[in-house]
Amino acid sequence: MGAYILRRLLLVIPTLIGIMVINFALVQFVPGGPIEQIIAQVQGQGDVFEGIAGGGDAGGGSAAVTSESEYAGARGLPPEFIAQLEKEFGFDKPPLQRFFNMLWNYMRLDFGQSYFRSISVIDLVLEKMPVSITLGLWSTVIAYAISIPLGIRKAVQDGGRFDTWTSAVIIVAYAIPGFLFAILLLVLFAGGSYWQIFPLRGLTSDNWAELSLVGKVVDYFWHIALPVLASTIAAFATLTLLTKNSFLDEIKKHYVMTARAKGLSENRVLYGHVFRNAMLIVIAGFPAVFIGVFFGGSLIIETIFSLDGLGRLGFEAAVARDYPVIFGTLFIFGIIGLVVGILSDLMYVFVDPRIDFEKREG
Amino acid sequence: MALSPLNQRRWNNFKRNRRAFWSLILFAILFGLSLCAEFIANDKPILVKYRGEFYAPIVRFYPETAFGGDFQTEAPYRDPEVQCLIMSGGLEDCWDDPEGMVAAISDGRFDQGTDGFERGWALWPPIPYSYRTTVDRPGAAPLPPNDMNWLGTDDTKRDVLARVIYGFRLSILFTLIVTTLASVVGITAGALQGYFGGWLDLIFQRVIEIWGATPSLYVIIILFAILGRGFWLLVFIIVLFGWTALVGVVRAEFLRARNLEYVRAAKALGVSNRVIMFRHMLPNAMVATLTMLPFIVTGTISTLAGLDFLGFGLPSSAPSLGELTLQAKQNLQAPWLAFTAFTVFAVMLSLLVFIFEGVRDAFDPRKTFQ
Amino acid sequence: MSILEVKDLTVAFRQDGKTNMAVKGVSFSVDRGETVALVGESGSGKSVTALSTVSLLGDVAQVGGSVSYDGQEMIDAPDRLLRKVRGNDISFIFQEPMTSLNPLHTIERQLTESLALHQSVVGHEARTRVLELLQKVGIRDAESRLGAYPHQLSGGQRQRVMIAMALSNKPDILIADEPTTALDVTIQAQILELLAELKRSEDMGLLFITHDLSIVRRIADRVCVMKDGEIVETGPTAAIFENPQHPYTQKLLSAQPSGQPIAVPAGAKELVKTDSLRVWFPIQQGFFKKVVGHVKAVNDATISVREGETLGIVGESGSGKTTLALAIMRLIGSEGGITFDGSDVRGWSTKRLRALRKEMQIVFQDPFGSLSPRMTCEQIIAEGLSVHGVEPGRNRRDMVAEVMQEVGLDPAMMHRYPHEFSGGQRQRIAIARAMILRPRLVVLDEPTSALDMTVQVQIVDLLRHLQDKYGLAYLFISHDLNVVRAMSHKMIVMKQGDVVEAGSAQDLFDNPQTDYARSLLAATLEPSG
Amino acid sequence: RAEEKIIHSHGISAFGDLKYEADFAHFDYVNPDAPKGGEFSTWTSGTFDSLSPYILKGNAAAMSSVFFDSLLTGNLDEPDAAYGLVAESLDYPESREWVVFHLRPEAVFSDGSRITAQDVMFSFNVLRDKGVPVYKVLLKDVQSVEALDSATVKFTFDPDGPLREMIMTVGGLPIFSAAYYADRDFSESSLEPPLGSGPYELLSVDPGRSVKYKRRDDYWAKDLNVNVGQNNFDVLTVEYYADYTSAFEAFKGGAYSYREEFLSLLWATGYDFPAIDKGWVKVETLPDGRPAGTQGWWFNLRRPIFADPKVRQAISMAFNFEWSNESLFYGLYERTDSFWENSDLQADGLPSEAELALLEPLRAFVPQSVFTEPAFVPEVSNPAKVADRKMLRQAGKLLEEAGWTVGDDGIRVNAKGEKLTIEMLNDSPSFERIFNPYVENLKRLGVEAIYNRVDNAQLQEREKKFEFDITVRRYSMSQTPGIELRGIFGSDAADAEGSSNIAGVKNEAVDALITAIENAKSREDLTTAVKALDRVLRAMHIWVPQWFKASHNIAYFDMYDRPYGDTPPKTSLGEMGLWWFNPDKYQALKDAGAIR
Ligand SMILES: Nc1ncnc2c1ncn2[C@@H]1O[C@H](COP(=O)(O)OP(=O)(O)OP(=O)(O)O)[C@@H](O)[C@H]1O
Ligand SMILES: Nc1ncnc2c1ncn2[C@@H]1O[C@H](COP(=O)(O)OP(=O)(O)OP(=O)(O)O)[C@@H](O)[C@H]1O
Ligand SMILES: [Mg+2]
Ligand SMILES: [Mg+2]
Repeated sequence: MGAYILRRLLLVIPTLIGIMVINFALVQFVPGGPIEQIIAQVQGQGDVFEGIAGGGDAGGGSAAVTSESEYAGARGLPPEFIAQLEKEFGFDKPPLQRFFNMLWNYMRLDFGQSYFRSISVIDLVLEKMPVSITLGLWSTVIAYAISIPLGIRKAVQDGGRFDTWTSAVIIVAYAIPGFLFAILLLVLFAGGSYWQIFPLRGLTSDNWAELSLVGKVVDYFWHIALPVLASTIAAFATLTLLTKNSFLDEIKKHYVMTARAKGLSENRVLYGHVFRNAMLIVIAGFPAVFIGVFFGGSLIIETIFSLDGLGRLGFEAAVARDYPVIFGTLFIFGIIGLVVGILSDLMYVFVDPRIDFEKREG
Repeated sequence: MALSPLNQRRWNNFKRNRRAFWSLILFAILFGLSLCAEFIANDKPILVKYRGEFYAPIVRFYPETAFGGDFQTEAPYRDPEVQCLIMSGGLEDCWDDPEGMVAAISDGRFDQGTDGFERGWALWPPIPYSYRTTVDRPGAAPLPPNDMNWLGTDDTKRDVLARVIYGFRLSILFTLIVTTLASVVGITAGALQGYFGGWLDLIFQRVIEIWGATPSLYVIIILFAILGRGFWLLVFIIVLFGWTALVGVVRAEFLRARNLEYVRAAKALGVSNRVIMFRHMLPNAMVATLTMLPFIVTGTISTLAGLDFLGFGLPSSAPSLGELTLQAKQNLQAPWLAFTAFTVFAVMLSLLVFIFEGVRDAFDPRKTFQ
Repeated sequence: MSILEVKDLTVAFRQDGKTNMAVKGVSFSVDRGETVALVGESGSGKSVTALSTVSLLGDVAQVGGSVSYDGQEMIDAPDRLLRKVRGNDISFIFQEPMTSLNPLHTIERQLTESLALHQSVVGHEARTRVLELLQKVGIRDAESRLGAYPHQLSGGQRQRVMIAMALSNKPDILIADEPTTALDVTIQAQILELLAELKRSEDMGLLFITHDLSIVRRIADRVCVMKDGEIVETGPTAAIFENPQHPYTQKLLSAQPSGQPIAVPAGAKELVKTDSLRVWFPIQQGFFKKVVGHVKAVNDATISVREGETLGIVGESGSGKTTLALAIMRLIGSEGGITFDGSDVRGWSTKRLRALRKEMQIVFQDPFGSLSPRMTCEQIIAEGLSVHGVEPGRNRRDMVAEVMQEVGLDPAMMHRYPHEFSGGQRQRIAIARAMILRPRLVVLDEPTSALDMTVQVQIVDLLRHLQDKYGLAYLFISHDLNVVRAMSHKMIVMKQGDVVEAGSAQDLFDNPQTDYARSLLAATLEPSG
Repeated sequence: RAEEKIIHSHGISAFGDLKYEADFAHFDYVNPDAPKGGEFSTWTSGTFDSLSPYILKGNAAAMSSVFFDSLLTGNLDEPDAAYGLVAESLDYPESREWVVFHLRPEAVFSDGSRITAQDVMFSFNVLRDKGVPVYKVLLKDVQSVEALDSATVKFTFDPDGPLREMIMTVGGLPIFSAAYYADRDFSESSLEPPLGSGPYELLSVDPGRSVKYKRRDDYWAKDLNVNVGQNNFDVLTVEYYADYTSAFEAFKGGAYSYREEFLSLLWATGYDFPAIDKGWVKVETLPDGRPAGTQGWWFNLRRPIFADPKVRQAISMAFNFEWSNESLFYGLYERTDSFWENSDLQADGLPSEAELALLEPLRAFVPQSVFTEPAFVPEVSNPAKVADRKMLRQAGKLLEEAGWTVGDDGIRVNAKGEKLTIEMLNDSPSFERIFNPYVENLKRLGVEAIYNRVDNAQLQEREKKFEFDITVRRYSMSQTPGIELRGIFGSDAADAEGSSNIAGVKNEAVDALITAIENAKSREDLTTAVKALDRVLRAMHIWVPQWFKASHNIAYFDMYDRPYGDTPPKTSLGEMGLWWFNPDKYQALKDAGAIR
């Protein structure tokens, strides 16, 4: 096992390099780059979120601000400036050299700065984390806390009334498109037309700093209620049914009978004995879910509730071709992802000691 | 073809799960109907009789001139002018007051003896719009449901019902193809890795990790830029990035199952690795896969919708359910859009979940029905 | 009044709309301090009856009639009552120890769990109690075995863990379903002694299900004989043995695998040979699985079998018999030489071996575990045929039906899944699966442990007949010395991984050299204990 | 050239004439007695992470330019005039090759330090070198800047540059404090409020959510004539919402008080919420007098299929604006005819004498219809049906004349057998519903039209390399057009990758007219030249004009007053500067529970 872990750890390096190579190569072929983005900005176009935020009206009619500079944009940027930008962004060097520079910097944990903001990539990610953690953590917690017991109960009462109606509920919930649901919640419970119960945006109130501890907690949950609800609604179905079906598979095995014969309560049988046998995949998936909690982003929910999280960051970076952010996050999340992959595999062994990863002849 | 007794038993088990059975039937009907979408919702008649001859516009191209019109491009059958031409056998008078003439001919008020008149007719599909037909109704789109558009129109004045019928077909076809390919590849890869372990597993897993970190959005952009947008390209890309979804799950199940006694027994019997993997282990490791499949199916539809949302999906004229959902979001004042989108999704998902539940039950040896 | 009273018990299973009555109105009772033996044909409903007593069958079965424990009705009893009774008042030893333990819990955890549950004994105290129990059931080196998972134990060891578990709460009634099938005679005697002791000290009632009539005779107060879901005869042990009334009972009592193996033809080829075969399992510790030592399951085994010859392998439980068998089959890694039919198969690739598999077959000690749960009996038995394409032109289903008949199974059950059979029936499926291929070497690991005497006789006859006809070679592992004797030409005796004695079966039985062998073989010689 | 006349003035305009005398008390459109106080809040989309709008990095918060003053400031009455703010007066020669600004001695930064010529110089340099790229373009023609003394600064311009506007350009630059930036990097974005001299200071900032500015009572220029009656609100607030719907909901709930609606859909369907019914929120449509902007589908004239103007005209006719307006825009838009729509630069009717004088020498290069027909206006289609038979028939004829005949499969081919295939590029999701019916119409015409939505970066790239058939573009047109027209319509730009001349207009007449515009000596000359150009361009059918909206659709909580009724100044509503807070109305709203 030790050898296996060592092997896995060593393989992280080529894997990471592989990820970077592929992405770097890919980016060379993507049409448009950050410079085009800047040219577009100068010409008064190119809002990356236009499509997402809604509200873009083809009619446009009169632009909100028309300034002298906007007319000037039509004259085009001087080529020397573009050359200078290229230099600044490092595009004057051949790709291979850029690639190795980047790797070298990353190895020294220098992830550089966004092209479009004076902030290091690390700080940028940290800045967006609270939102992502909030959405990720609570929706995961809720999803697990509800789905697993529910799935187990459904397995026990397979085919019964309870099973049927809960299936209906979770499937319908799953079928509601998340962003529609989010908008609906927003209009109904935060908007000005119906019940104005929840706040429209943000994680906390403006006066958060002045609140008492309890006040802070209440304020926080008050703010996240709708977005978390919206991002959780669809999450029950898969997990619940997975739990249910896995349990169905195990629940009639002999060892369950043994456990019952011991006089264990039904819950002890289900959670103490069956759970571990049935839920290999779910349990072993925990580490991955865990990073999902930290680094997951949900572009649309974030947008609707005006939350600034990793979902928007990732999208913005991808569309605006903000390569330092793209590669920096790729590298950071890549490493974490790979390590978590190892953890997840070790989890398998932890859950089921019979598992090993050695080669098997047929 | 006769079923083996085991499959018979499975089929019986499946049938006895009423919910699954009826879901399957309903799904088959819906899908079957949507396959003939052209004959259910179309802006061309199924059959036209014009001057004694029959025309089948759905399957063949006829220029308007074929019906006495003046355009050499495809006849716009929904135009009153063209309808009038067809009914009257190509009378010139049609250009003046087509609507009036059509009404007159239908009522029989029209003078049959008019020179050159020859009564023709057109047999229309129940919904006389295709997914891209713009409806001629006054007002600003989206228009609410009425007797012309049972589910209203979308924000481009296209009939929602027609779009849903075509959209259902497109989504289901797309997702069935994608899911089938992706799960075959994914299950095979997961099975191989889990079963053999060792370096095969080690290297392949890394390849998947690398692959998983590749931004599909960029690949889509690049391929679209080179090859142009299209259904099959999208299928290809989604499969390319989707197959890894099942690998982890199947691999885990195989890592476990390969240590079980019955696998050893199969080996002792001299059964080949392939058979062990797919006949002995897979059925026992399929729980997760079977559970996930309906969600992968709908997930693919959502992926498609999401791509449409970002503008990297099918061309916007294509009848996509995803686009409908987006419109619903953008047009909260038009609840029929949201309602339709939601209903279609809910029905589709429920049917799939129930069907797969039935399949799971059918394969569960311990499941018995009273 | 009896402490356990079973009246008109019926159990029905439904399949494909047909009802299949497994138990048809069984009545009996067990008193405190009394031992009732339930014997009968394999598949007659013994296990099902036992399981219904505390509603363990689940909802697959429809249970009718009445079972009362200490005056309380058990059938359709509320969960709480059942929970209190189960494990505490009524304990179980299941027939198939191999699959009855939770594969993901260490044996310590499984043992301490019931202690904690019913006696609230936890921590160090629980551990001591567990160790004590394990020692009582004869597990050597119990301390180091606490952290083992079930799959790391031998069949007999698992069975003893089951026994220890059942005894841990000093139950009022112990229902033991074939508790000693995987145990060698010495341990078996030790266990029986333990049971008797408990019976005495705790006034425990014992419902004992077994095929081993010598045990019945030794410990039972009363005997119930079951056939086809009904009790056909019941009475005090002595009376039944002396004067059986029912024809089936008579048949059962007279049946006894006997006779001699058919002599090996002269000049028979040597089929399989091992040379200092060695299998050591690493003992791993901690999360990183550091190897801290080895279980020397097979230390240095040199054996050889000729065509038409049977090699009996005996030895105490955990002595490495199964491991040796698996190693010869090349199903686990080993060191040392293995020669099959003159060629050294040690370095063979799996692909090359696969072709050889038709020639060598194995019947696993744990039949249930070795049957794919989602394949039907027919598929399982026929599988080898499709792999090796045996006897083309013959209808596969007919062949399956034929071999099922040969091992005493009703071909009508062909379409059932493995879990729908009784323990003995599953064992016969495993035998059928091996025999249908007409291999040249068959390794039989406790092939008769779950079979009643009449079937045992049938199987032994079948094996001998096939050996005679096709010149099969057998490696025959068993604790049942009667069967071993009836089958074997040669024998080896194993102890803690070593072959301590080898020779012709006759010699060994008549004149064992080591003390170990002597004590091991002694028990059989007296037909009743 | 020493004898050249030097002009000394309190302000400047493109053509020299100024509406306001040197000692004017205030601009005409303000209420000089407007009370100060209250809060004005509105919203904007997205987020922000910086307070510096002048650099490339960061998303600057809305209105973060209020921190700064400039030498000159514009007004809403004259499109191209500027009056001294920090500069008390300025001197320039008639040729406008240089300018000297005299700084007011009382002009100080908010920390009390004086605004000096060095600061102006610093600001110029730093903007050109480190500012947003557009300053590089704007300031390209400044040859030098020098501080003559601490209160006098001189700019010298390239004689070949756009001298008419240069003085106003440099006069409009924000003035930073050189001392303040001595130890700060100008080009890095931050949320630290910069040191400025403007009317407002930062009150609070909540990154990504809202920014509030507070009126400075000690603003040095608060009583200056250019500022009288302006900057009336104590607090200006901009709330940020990432999503349009949520922003609208927030307004309904009273989270901010003023909103201009840009979405026709919402304007037509959304403004019926409780606060309106109760009379708390006022909903108004006010005229917008700015040039509408030049928005349309542009043909890529470099493509051979578009060589024939008949083809272009035919494709243009297939667009049914009237139907689109009724069906998609709630009838809220008007058709664009001209490149200078909604301004007096728009040509109409037959060319005037003056225009003819300009056009006559160019007769060889322009379509003859310029002389014979009124300025081209797109035909009006039938609003009831998306495909207007009559129109399509005409368009078809044009195509036939151009040699594109319909093949057996209904698609037009030319003599060489090539299909008439055009790809229409777009990156905006909101345009899809407009494209699709248009594409269907084109198909009925026998044109194989393909609508292709690409992502923004790809669109930029393809437009940059001119790899498209038809694309959507909107240009903002100045009220005093000048050199930028070379970029949009000039021959030189037609082949320069990345230029704004995406259509690829390459016409000597156009070039000549642009030169005439640049050299116009008076507004009259300018108008004539622009009209002539408009006429020529329209006759060339280089685009399919789209639509515009000449009005402001606004809604606000009824607690503000303004100095005008229903006719706001042409160029702006001035809601943040000219309007003022009415405490009585506010109280009434508050009492009614409209505002929390
Ligand atoms: N996978 C394993 N890991 C560690 N130890 C094992 C493993 N398998 C078997 N052993 C140990 O090897 C020894 C020999 O086991 P084996 O199963 O061969 O015994 P056996 O002779 O067949 O006993 P029985 O008669 O009880 O079946 C036992 O002590 C057992 O605990
Ligand atoms: N789940 C089930 N479904 C259908 N039939 C079953 C099921 N379990 C047991 N049976 C059948 O019930 C009958 C009685 O089984 P039981 O296990 O009680 O036999 P047994 O007397 O214990 O036999 P053995 O000695 O072989 O263990 C058998 O014929 C068996 O095939
Ligand atoms: Mg049994
Ligand atoms: Mg064994």
